[in-house]
Amino acid sequence: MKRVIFIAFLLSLSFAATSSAQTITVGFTVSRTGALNVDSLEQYRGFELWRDTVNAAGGIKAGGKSYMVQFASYDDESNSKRVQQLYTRMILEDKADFLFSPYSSSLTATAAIVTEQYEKIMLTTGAAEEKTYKLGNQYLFQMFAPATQYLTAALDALKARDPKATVAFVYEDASFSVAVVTPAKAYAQQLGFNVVFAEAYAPNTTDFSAIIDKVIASKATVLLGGGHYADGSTLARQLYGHKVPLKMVALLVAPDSPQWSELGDAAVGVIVPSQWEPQSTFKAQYGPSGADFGKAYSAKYNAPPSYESAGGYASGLILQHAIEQAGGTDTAKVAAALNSTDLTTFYGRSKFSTVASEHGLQVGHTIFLAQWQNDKSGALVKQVVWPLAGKSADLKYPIR
Amino acid sequence: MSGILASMIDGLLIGSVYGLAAMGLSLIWGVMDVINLTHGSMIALGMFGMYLLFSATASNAYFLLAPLIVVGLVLGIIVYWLAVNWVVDRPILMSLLSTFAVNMVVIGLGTAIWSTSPYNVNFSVPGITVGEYTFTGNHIAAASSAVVIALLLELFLRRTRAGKAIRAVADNRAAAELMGISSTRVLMVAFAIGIALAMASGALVSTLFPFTILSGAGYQLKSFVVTVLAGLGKPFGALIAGVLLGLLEGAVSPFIAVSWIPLIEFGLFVVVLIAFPRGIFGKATA
Amino acid sequence: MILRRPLLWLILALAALFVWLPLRNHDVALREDLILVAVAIILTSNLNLMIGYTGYVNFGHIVFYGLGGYVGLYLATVLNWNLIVAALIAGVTVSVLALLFGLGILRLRGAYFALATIGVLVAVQAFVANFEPWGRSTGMYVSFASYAPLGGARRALWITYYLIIGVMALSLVLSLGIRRSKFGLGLFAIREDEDAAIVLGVNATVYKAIIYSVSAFLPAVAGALMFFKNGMIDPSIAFEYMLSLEGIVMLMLGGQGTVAGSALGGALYERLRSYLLTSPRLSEFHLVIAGALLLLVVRLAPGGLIGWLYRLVPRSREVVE
Amino acid sequence: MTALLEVQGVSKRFGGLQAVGDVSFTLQEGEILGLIGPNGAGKTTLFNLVNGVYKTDTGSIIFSGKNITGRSPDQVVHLGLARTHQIVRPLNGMSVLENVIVGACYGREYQSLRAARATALEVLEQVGMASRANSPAHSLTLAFKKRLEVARALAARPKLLLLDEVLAGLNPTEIAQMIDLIRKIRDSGVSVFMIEHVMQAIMNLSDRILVLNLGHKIAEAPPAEVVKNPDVVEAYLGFPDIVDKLRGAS
Repeated sequence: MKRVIFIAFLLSLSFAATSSAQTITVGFTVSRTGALNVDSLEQYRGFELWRDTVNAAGGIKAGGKSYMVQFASYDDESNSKRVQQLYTRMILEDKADFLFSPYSSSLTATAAIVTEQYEKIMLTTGAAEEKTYKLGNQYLFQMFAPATQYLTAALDALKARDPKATVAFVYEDASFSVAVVTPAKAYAQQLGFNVVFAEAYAPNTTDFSAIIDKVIASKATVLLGGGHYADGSTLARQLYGHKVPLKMVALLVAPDSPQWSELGDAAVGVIVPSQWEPQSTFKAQYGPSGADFGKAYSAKYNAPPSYESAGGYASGLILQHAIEQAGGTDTAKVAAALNSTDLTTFYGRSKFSTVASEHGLQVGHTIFLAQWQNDKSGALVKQVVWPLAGKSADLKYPIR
Repeated sequence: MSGILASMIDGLLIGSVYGLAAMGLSLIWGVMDVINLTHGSMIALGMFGMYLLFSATASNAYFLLAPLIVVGLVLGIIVYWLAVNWVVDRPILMSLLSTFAVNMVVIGLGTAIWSTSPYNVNFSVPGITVGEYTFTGNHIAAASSAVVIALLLELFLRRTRAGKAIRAVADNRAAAELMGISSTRVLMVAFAIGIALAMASGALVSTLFPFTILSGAGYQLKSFVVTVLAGLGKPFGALIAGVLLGLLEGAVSPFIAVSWIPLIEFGLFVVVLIAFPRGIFGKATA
Repeated sequence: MILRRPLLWLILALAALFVWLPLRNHDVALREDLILVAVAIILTSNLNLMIGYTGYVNFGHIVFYGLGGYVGLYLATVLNWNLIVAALIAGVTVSVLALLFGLGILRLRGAYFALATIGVLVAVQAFVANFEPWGRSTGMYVSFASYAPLGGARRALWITYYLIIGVMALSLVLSLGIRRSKFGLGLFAIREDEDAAIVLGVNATVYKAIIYSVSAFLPAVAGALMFFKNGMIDPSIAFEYMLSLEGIVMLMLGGQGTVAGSALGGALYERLRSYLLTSPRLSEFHLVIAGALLLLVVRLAPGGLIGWLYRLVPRSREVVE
Repeated sequence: MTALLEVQGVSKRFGGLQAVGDVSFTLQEGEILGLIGPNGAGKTTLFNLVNGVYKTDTGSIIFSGKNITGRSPDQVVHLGLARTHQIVRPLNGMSVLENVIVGACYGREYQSLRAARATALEVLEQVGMASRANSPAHSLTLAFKKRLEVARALAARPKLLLLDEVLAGLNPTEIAQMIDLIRKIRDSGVSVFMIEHVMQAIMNLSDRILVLNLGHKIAEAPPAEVVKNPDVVEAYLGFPDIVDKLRGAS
């Protein structure tokens, strides 16, 4: 409730400040409740920080005008049932000029049907699954590196350290993680790994003991998989509690969150494929540097940013850049600007595919691997371990 | 140690917690013929109750069960007067709806307070390792606590005056009233115990798995299965049925994907309902 | 004619209003609101056939909607069938399945039946979540190409809207028709006292199975249309236990057993939920408000809004029934 | 006269209790057959066996030339065998008229709703309840609820009517009215098989009487012979006042 009042307060402030300038409205839903709420809120903070930064600087300047940014956003309850109603509402009643996607691939797919119909640009973040971009959409632009890349990086890193490892895939049975694991399984076999166990678990699973018993029985030494925050953190805790003898654990999404350190010893050594890490040192052609973003974010939210937050902020930057290039908010012009975008920000390179069969798919961005390690003082920190060129620490293998 | 044995021991441990959760549902259902749909939200409150108490006191989580049971009894009495007393003996739909309404309110308030993010009770008891398998101390402690609470309840029902009154009312309310037992008071006490059991089981679950305010729903469904397997109004039977259900899960899970288990469980549930409407441990005659 | 059948004309007028309102200003936001209202009315009025007419509390009614969605989406987007044909086949398939399930679980009465319906819901959901052709937990996505035969996505959504309104009108007419038929009379007799009804000659086994199956048909058709419009389906949104329970809440709110009550309850509850969800101050409390409202209705006006209206204005009963 | 109902060696056991054991009898067309016996003799169980509420363990039941053994109550009604309940079971949420319409709709003629309405009004007139047609069934007095039971059964246009203690709980005036009604029913061509504890009434009404004790038939004879039957007298020994009544009635 407090948060809502705070947002209303911010909104009224931005109204007050912008009465002379024009405004653009960006619409999106946030999963304030439900299973996706941790990940979705981090993404939302990225959006919010971008808006406040832009407005503090006097808005987006394009074609000789300034546009202050305001948001129209609702709770989607982590459920696609109302997503279409809410996106339609934002487009028609709140007159949103541009849209950001909800969090997660499946909610995004539902929203995309509405946004395409109204020919509204939607930058998708937190939606790595590729199927949605292969349905013939014209106005959808993906900020995340696609799902296929997530675990291939981990397998490459493993190949370099232990080509004889036996691999188990344990993953959430949801659009995103299935889209990640299916190509990864094939890739693992291609690299010559022995995949000894693979099982998908239902979303919302909290008791992993049966699966863990099977992992132990399979004699796997490496576990890859996971899904989102809730299930991933639980899986890691229980792997630790059952003392499963694993040399490497790479889980999707969850370990990227700053909350991961709350797991204590169970957090140590877990690897996460990441869209962005605070240690990454991209030379930003546009917008803040990574360090500045991290500082501003920590100052505002009292927590380090996750890659969802960075993705959220970067969505704003890319949109802002495209509006500036287009010299206004005309959808066709901004879409054209996005099509020709090839820009490096603190978040890395962003470039969208313009091939008709996969229009909007992210082709510029790449995946990092980050690992939770104890630093010299014993504190838990997340280190970039892959690609080797950008590493901030060596991969710890085996974990213990 | 073989995988299936380890898996069955895990099943046995978690099964006793299912059993404890189902005992509350079974007691209420058996005594007053009310299917308590607040059950899930009370389990969730047990989880958050444990979370709050543990955060505040940082003492041994399993010792905190006692104050939580007291809270559960009080809460049970409140809910009884709010939503249950006036639906006893009314059509089944009335009691379903009135308890469901309370469930919605509790979930709604819980969502407003805690959102639906997962919470953890960071308390751990050292486990026991046999070969490559480790049974976590929390599972062992939770299962033992469940069995102890179940035994205490059984003693209460068999040995104390109040317990005997509850059994008499469950057996035949009209006859019990003729014998001078105040059925309203007995129903209230039984309901309060049912809620306290739900909260206790939620508190135990919170030491094993992360939870959200919505987590109770899954355990409520499991409680239905267990209650029906055991037969109504047989709280101790519910504990045994819970353990059996856990063992079944443990025994089949090495052979099939875990995601099939709900199908087996609820398929079994429907078949048992149709074939033995009085429960497997119930009397054979209709 | 109007005087003789006021409710039938009321239903047709309602459907006409639903068609006209969004069309007037081509108001798509209103259409999106109304389509959810229409779905709520479809679910509630068909649920009423079981709860209100026959006295059997079905906690898993949503299983029909979800299964219909799956069958319909599979036919329309994987096999590329015409949407209307796919939706109708979905309805028939789910009705046949319901008949088979019904013959089993309808041997149970009261609370046992209610529990069995929950069991069926969870078991079906678990099955679908493991069913490879339907995409397991991930579900199925509608390719944009599937909207092409209907003239593109934009037109397709309008077409599904009108179809849903048609299904809504059919649901209400069906409820009304059954209410005034001999079949309906038999159901009411079962609701009041099943054993007495059997002794009076009502074949309860067959009647219950038929109504269970009939109450599955239109929700399944609506499910096929709605998930086609939605663009994707997965087990957690198709078989949402909460939505199933909300159906019962809507029915109680309006007044079980009456056609007007089921429509009123569905419409009001859905509007209330939408309002609370999009109102920044109240969105976090929508469940609390809905729950408190339900408790009040059950406690103070067990006949629902319609029952309350009948008590206030007894004459209204003759008009509405 | 031809036999309308032939019951051959029918038995029913509940757990350890032999509720009905090897009972055989015949009911002639146009007859009023009384069924008496001490409490727990198995009278209502016998009714439940005849109309199919319970499945028989052994024996056969032939009604109107058809073997109806094992048929369900609703099928039996369609053949023309209707009954009332000892403990009244009105369909409480419905009006009196609707209750009777149900009887007509699902009775022997399986009437349409429109025809059933006409039948129901006619039957309500016949049982003297026309003025209460639109009252809710739950608002009736016991006497009217009993008549409603009879009306519903009559609306089925049965060939045979099973009446289970329709006089119990009624005052003398009401009993007289009901007896009158039962006679009229028989005169209209419907055979009657009735359980009754009001001895005076059953002795007067019945053409023949069947006596059950502990689930077994101990007599089947006209009223005058039944009261002289030593087995019957012995069965009622525990109830001397009833023996007196039996004697008095003859």
